[in-house]
Amino acid sequence: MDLLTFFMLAVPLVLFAAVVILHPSPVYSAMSLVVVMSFLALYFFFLDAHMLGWFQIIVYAGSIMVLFLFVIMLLNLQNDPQEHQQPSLRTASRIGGAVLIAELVFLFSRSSSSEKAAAELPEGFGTVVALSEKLFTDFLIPFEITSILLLIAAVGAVVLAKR
Amino acid sequence: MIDIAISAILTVFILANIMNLGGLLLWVERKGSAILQDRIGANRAALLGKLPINIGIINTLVADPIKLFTKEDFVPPNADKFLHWMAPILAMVPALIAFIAIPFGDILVIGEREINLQAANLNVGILYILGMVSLGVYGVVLAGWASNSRWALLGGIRASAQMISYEIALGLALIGVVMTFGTLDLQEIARAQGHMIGGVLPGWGIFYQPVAFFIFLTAGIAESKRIPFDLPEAEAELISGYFTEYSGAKQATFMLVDFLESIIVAGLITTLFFGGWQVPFLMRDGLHLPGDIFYPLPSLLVTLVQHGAFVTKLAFFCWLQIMIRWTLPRFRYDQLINLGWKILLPIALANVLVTGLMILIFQA
Amino acid sequence: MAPISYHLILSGILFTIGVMGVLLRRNTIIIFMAIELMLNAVNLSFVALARHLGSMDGQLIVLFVMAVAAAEAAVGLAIILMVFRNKETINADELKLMRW
Amino acid sequence: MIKLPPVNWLSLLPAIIPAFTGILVLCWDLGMKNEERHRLAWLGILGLAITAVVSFCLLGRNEPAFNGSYTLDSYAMFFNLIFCLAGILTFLMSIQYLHTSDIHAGEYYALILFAIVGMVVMAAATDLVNIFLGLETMSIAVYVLAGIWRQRLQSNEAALKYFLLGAFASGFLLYGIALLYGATGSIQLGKIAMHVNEHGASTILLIGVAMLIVGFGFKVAAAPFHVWTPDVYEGAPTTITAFMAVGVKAAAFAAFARVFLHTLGGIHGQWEGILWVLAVLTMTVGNITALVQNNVKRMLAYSSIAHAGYLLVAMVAGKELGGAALMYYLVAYGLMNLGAFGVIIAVGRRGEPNEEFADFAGLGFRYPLLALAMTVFMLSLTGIPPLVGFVGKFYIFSAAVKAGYLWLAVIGVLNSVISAYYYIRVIVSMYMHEGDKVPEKLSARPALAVAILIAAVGTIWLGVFPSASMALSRLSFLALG
Repeated sequence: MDLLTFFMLAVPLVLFAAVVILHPSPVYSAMSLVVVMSFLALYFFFLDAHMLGWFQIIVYAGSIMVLFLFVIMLLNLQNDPQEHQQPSLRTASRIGGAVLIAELVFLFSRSSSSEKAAAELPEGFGTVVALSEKLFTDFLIPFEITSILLLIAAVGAVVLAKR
Repeated sequence: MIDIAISAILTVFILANIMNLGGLLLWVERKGSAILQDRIGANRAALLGKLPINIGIINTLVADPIKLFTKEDFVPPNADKFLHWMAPILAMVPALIAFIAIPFGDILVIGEREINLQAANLNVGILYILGMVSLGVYGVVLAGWASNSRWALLGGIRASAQMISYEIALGLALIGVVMTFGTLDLQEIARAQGHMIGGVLPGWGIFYQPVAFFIFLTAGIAESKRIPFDLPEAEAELISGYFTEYSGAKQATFMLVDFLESIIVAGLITTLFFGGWQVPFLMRDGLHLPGDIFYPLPSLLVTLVQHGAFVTKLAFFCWLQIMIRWTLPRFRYDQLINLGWKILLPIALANVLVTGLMILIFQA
Repeated sequence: MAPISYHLILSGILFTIGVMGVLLRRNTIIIFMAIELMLNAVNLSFVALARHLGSMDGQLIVLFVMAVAAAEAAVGLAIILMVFRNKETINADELKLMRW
Repeated sequence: MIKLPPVNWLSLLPAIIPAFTGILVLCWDLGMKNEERHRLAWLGILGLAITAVVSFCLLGRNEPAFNGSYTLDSYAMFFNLIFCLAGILTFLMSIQYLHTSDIHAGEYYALILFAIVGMVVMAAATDLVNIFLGLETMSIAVYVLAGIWRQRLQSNEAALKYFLLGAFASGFLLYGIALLYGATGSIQLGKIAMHVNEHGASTILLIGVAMLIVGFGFKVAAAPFHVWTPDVYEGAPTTITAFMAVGVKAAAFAAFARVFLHTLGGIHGQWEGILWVLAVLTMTVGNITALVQNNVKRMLAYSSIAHAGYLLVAMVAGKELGGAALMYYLVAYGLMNLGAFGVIIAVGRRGEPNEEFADFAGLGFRYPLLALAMTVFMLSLTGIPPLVGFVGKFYIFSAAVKAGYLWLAVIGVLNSVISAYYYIRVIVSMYMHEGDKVPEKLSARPALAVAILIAAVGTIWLGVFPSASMALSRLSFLALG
């Protein structure tokens, strides 16, 4: 990924991420998050993770966020009222955020001075075949645990949400 | 450079044809339903007012869009203007660009150059189309929310629940197909269906995955929100659901999206289950009939015949969906959700399991 | 080529935005969305690191994170629905039956 | 066609049995009447008992499986025994509790079993992905369990708070994993340990370690990440509170200790300071806030925070002694805490949870045995010899002293003294106060009595004869190798 592409993707990512947490309307927040996730999918394509890019669109943008939107509409949430929160906490968390960002930038840029070049990519990096081969050999255990996890999610969601 | 140009030409070709087909389907729906129900159907719009012959096709094709596009574009008060305007576009774009992954022919040879008749040669075509289908929900849901009308909101809620539910069955049906052919590339899947089973039966997907076909057809119709699954727009209950508050060109867009979605479903069924552009016995170099009879044919002719076969199959499945629409009554909402979760999902899961077992048995 | 530290900084910024969202907002659905944003930021680092190290492990982890996120979304939204049914609100400030 | 790697079924057995039992429970639950549901608990107990036996038989083995991403070792098996103990006692108490509350869901039992699967995976995982997935499997099941009493508003609120903060914490944990992966190029604990021992700690690695501490700190309820604990413990159904306080905490510590004491042991000096501060904060905050509580369940929530602090002391002490003390204390803590929650359940009735201190007034006169059991648990939690709590604390603090953390041990002992006030307050109100809140007739079922009995006998037995279990925990910790 060259620098131009990086910034063309990074700037909208940050902007829309900011909209997610700042917009008073939950629907707009959700839609900005969809945009963030779609841009991330593009980002993944440029980082040679083609399969993941598509999964990002199908799973995150296409399913999880639709679920969010569904619940927002089901509860018919309107714009948040003026946030009547202690101003001290707001200021504190803003300052905290700024400090954290600055710190991260500083630390990472310092450690990048001695950075190694990116490794050579093996044949078929990020393709379906490579991904599935790893999935069913080295990652067999996590794969099986995921099945239990999804079973729990299905059972749990039904138990909690049924009338 | 030339490759990009060719892709661009193919894309324009497809999009133009699909839009036309969408319009054509509108006429088929109006006139075809009339034939089906033993009535005359659309006959008011006559060319130049009073031409003796009523050329229904031209009239409807021209008159309906003109009518829709010249109507007032009304945005309800207190609606969210931005999203109200965005929703039709968000619905339209994924539906339109989903087509570019569907192959409509084998390789066209012009001079030295071999052109793959598929606008975008994606090696994960199935994932691409699934992605686009899942993004298509947003247009509908936002239309329902942005209109500031409870009918529209109910339609939007119904649409999101319905589309999420049926996407699962749809995806699982596709997994059976992918397991059979071992690839996510739609062109490869179409090519893999070129052989003959026992010399007589075409090796189409439906003979390998009959269960997946029925699940896919059902879930596909549900995804395109057409009768009997048109709960999101059920006019008897919700006026017209998520686009109740739309008029003019925006409403026309939503209607077009409906047709586009059924064309995608038809195209996918053709490609995955009915050999795509394959014609039985027709290979790239000519006709191979059983008993080692061989008629060589020019490559261009073969390609044209194959493309014709694709269009014919596509048209058939479009027509089938319209037939279904005018034959079956609408489901109730709980029936719809039960069908999706309690019937289609277990069957689709069982199908994946059985497919896996069969693969293991036949490879051993 | 954008160096790996650029990707990590971007991921850090997105993560921080997510954390701030959790701390600032009172609407639990938006808090939950901010958490999803955090997970996405982490996914970005994983993919960038996988590219940088030339090992697929990072991509596989992202796959599992997506599965986890889907499971969390299902359960979390069910919890939010349940709370809304019983209390008619999902504002975190109004959930104060228990206090320390 | 992908060729599957050889599967080491033996190493998976402790995870497969509860998972399979859970699925059986789900299937059996279909079409079962409400009053028959207690049979599911017995099925679950059977499954967990088999798991415990299998784990016990596998003690002493040490074989990596699945390319080193999952390990069958004594450390994991020892923790499996704790999880099974927590699960079995929870099931025994649930039979009574579900009867007096309005929870009619067979999924309740299945979810507990699935949560135990997650815990087993966490304890045996030698790969950051497996740790993360085990943690999520456990957490998601427990989020649901916390809210499973749907009619009770507190339970709803507890589920929501636990879910939001838990998901928030797993975000941090995941970020830590990402940075560790970036710094060392691997997600396998063995390879990370090798990298750390060779190259020391880079900046990115340290940020990752800090993030991991935040993530695990949330799960073990260490201050300042403990704010969710009292609300969630108070709001959740009491059985689930007991399960969370013991099982979830033990599982989180299992992964926490494996990553920090073993994998990151090479850079012990870099993180011990943070954990030192966390330990002191956690003990102090937990104990001081517990002083002012009027609700026994909530008091126990704060006490569990305080105990997380003692466990962190063991983490800081590290090495063989600290690790063994940590594992031993988890057993001790599990027994006495489960027993205490069992007594709370016994005192409660339908519609009257009876969780205030005042509700315990006069218990000593009406139900001497129950009060005696509660006295044993409270004294053990305080750390009075010869009960198991005393032995556990003794091992922890002596490990801290031997590792050179004298001040930490002193602060710990001082905290224990503070904690005596609110534990003894329970005993005082049971024996010294007259009260009429204790119902004339408790409807305790035999299963609950068995659970309390097991916990009480364990508390006394392990306190009087600690050497065998201590040796076992030491051997198990050494198996980390």
